[in-house]
Amino acid sequence: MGKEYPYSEKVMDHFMNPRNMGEIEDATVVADVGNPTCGDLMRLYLKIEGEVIVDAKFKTFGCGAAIASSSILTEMLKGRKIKDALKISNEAVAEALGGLPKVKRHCSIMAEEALKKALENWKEKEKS
Amino acid sequence: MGKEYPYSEKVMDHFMNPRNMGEIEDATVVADVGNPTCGDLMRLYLKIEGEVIVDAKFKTFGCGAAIASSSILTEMLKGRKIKDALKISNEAVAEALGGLPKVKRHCSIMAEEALKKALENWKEKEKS
Amino acid sequence: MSKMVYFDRVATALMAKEAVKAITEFLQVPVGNPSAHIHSAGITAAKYIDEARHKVADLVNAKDNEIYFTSGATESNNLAIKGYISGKNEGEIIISEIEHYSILDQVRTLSSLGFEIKFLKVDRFGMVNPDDLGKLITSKTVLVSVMMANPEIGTIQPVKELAKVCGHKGVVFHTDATSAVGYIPVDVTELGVNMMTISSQVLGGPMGTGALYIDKKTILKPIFDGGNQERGYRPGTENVAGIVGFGAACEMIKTRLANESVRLKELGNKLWQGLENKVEHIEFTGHPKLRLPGHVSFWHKFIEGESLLLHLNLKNVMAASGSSCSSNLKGIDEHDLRGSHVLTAVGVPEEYCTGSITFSLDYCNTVDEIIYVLDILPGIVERLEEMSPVYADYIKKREQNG
Amino acid sequence: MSKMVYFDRVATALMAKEAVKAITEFLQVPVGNPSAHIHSAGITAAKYIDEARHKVADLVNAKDNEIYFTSGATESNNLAIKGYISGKNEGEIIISEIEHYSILDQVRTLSSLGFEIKFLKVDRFGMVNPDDLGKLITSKTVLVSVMMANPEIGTIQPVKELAKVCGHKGVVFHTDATSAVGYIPVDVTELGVNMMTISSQVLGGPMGTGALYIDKKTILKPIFDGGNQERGYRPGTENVAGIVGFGAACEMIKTRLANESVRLKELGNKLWQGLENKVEHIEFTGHPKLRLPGHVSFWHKFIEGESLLLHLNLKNVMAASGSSCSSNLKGIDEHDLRGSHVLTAVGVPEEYCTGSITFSLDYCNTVDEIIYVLDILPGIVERLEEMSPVYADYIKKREQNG
Ligand SMILES: Cc1ncc(COP(=O)(O)O)c(C=O)c1O
Ligand SMILES: Cc1ncc(COP(=O)(O)O)c(C=O)c1O
Repeated sequence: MGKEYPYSEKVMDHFMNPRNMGEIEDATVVADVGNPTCGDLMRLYLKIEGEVIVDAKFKTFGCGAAIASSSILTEMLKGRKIKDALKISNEAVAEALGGLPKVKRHCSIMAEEALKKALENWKEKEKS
Repeated sequence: MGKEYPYSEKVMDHFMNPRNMGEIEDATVVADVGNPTCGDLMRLYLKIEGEVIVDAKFKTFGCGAAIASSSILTEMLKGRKIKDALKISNEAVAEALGGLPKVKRHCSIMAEEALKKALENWKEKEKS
Repeated sequence: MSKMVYFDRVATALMAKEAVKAITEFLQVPVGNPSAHIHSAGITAAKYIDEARHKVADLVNAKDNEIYFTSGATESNNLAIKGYISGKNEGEIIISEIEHYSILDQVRTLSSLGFEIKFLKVDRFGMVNPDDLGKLITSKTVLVSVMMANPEIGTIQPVKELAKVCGHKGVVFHTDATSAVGYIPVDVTELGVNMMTISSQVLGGPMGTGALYIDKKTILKPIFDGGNQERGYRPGTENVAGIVGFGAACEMIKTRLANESVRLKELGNKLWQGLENKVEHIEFTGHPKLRLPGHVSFWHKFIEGESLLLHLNLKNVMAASGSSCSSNLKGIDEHDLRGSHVLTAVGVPEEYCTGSITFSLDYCNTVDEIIYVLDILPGIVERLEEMSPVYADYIKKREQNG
Repeated sequence: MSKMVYFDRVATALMAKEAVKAITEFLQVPVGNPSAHIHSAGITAAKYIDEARHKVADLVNAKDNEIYFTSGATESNNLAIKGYISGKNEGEIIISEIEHYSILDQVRTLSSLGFEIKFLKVDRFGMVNPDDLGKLITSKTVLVSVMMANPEIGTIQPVKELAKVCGHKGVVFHTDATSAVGYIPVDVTELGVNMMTISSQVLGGPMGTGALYIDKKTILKPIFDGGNQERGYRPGTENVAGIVGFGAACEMIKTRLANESVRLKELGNKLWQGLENKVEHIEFTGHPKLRLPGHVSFWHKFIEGESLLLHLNLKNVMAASGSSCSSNLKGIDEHDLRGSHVLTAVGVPEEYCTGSITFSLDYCNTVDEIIYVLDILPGIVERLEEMSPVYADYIKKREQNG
């Protein structure tokens, strides 16, 4: 094992052991977001019941920070009310990871965007 | 003793053990030449009998190369006929020393100039 | 593997033990400033530099007085271009489109100062064409710079032919041989280049030292103002310890180069074939034959490069995404993350341009290490494929299409 | 003395054993390129740099991110001036008349590019006057650079006052502290300078590495184009081993500085007094009090400097003619032999300006060495006086005048 890592312990942990990786077969909504700067692509699956996110999963093509941001986002989302979930910012994602390198901040932004997009999709769906 | 020297062995030898250093009390001619670039000053004493330089001495204020050039010049001059002495060039002085650093070539030039000046002074003197 | 498997020579080779020994011994010698020409301590330092200069010159068949020490390849490249252009106000400069940033960013600046910049295209293997160069050169061309080997994709350019084209047209030719010297035989006289950048760290010397070969016809101006070091081309007290290590590494490489390039080529081929057989969905980059020995580079269609590298590192394998700039985690903002212009130039789709992997082997590497990497890689790839939405889509599509 | 007596610290101190140890140990660690942020071998190298940066910053009371590593004082001086001037087309630059060539030659070039250069005069002790600086600064002044201590004559400038004058007028102030940091306490925050050049080799670190302190208000452009190293201010792979040694030397000096500067001052005074008592016809240069501790410089009215130094070297004493440039035996022609503008500035007659002697002591030097030098020097002087036509004239004149 190498001794030094490019990311914080928390990021490395989420990268090595991503939580909630995979698909939700009967997801309420799915959202894809991507950031061309880095060739990242994140797909977020949410299962929503009433006002609550009961399950969240992801698939991500991306760097270590992107995978870790995806992983921790799903952890933050599970069991959370929609209105609380809407308050989750990219800063909160980065903070929950114990910080990200400046150049990797777009990964936490991508996580926030995935969440926002999924919830918008859900609103649209609810309306229709 | 230090192990490495800035000049060739020959230069160092003439610098450490300058030959013919001093004044000739009853010199036939004396010539002073100096090179302002380096703050050098060379004083050459010649004792001439007939057509022959029977003695040569010097005093020099100057760098290692200047002192060595002065020393070897006097060696080259002693016992030499005037007409042969006139052929001594700065290149010959430098060569006799086993070479000088490029930036120190003016020291051998100074030696040649001292010789030329001394012999001119002598000619003047002979004429009058 | 408990021992580190180091496959990142193009960024920096692990230091050769000969270089370590030379520096360690040198550090025990009390020396002064090499410009202190008057006292023994200074003269001793200068002698160390002279000896190292001879060793560097010897490796590339240059004369000692054609080798100028610098602080590394970046400075050599800057000295070559800025130093040659200095005093000129206009003209055309031709470089290949896959140069290192230390060339590329210079010509960008020069372009804003009134120079015209022309780019020599590469084919899908990253290879330039000497005929193309011939067509690009005009009477206004002042300088051509094409690297000898590309660190990211391994392709070796036809430098001799390029130099010949320039020679015929009377244009000065510089080559950045950072990733070539020490890897392959390089003979400046035979190649006919006017200037050549040499790096210490790629050939087993210390980081932060390098040299520029400059032939006697080519006159530069220094970048720094100051003292007379390096015959006035590079003022500033020399990095003596670094230069000593650089020289020792050159001396070592010189004796081993012939055997090593064969051995590295075999190792590289084994790695290449193993990847081809064991890992699906990868695309090799660079020229399949005319490439650095022991250099294997590729990208994976469904996996991002950094995450692959991180997993390799967890298993003690150190490799690189082609250019260390694209993995610049310490940048100030995202602008410091640059996709690879090299990959773009050889036609890799934009989204993979931060994602290529370069394995570059060294005289320290063994066949066991190749076997180890080929052993662990499929598992890592599988894990990341499973995580990849792009891969999921691909599988779905494949299933739909039957 | 069979041991070398080394009195040439201003050119390069003998390496501190702490620096040798740090480098030697570092060379045993397998590291990659510090820009390889992805793998452990690269990250390890980067950590070594970070640690060294902290030690350098700590010595001068800067923040870590205000320290930028370079290849030495020449580069730092060039980065400070070229980097700050870059993009500007005109304005006034003020420097003292006794700056090192790496400052002096830059402003000569800038003068030909349309900048106006003003020289701050020194008095006969080599001291500038802050009031004079206040009078020289106009609304067009863009940059002031005055060295902290002069290596040739030892005088320490009132940098804090100079910085204050610049601060009031809103002009950026750089100081070349090459010969000061490690010799005397230097605190950038207290001094209020905007940029400061720091050299490794003068404080016991390896040659060929240095740093530029840049405060957060001052924005530069890099001299080199290339990668993102040193936050973009200094592209190019770092001289990691050199930086490690530089850091170790700073750490060592920091703990010893207070005691050492007292000890060196005493040794210096002893040497000064000894010379005064034992050697006739010498003139000391520089300020008698406000000078580097352990620094004694002088010229002899009837003896040329180099020949004195050669004799000292034969007795194993290494000292310098103030500037190593003036003893540049490897120059291409006589133009590379430059008389000292520093000595001229303090009023030494032209013909002695290649002839001054600088003894600069170090933490390695002992009182025995002082005694030894004072022992041998009168004999050497006598020998050279005997050889000197100027001395002969002087004696003759003295005799004539009774
Ligand atoms: C081809 C090439 N040229 C130049 C450089 C710059 O080298 P350095 O960072 O040692 O200055 C590199 C470094 O990666 C390189 O790969
Ligand atoms: C005051 C001063 N500044 C700058 C320099 C240049 O230092 P370096 O040769 O290490 O680049 C020197 C070297 O003698 C110096 O004395």
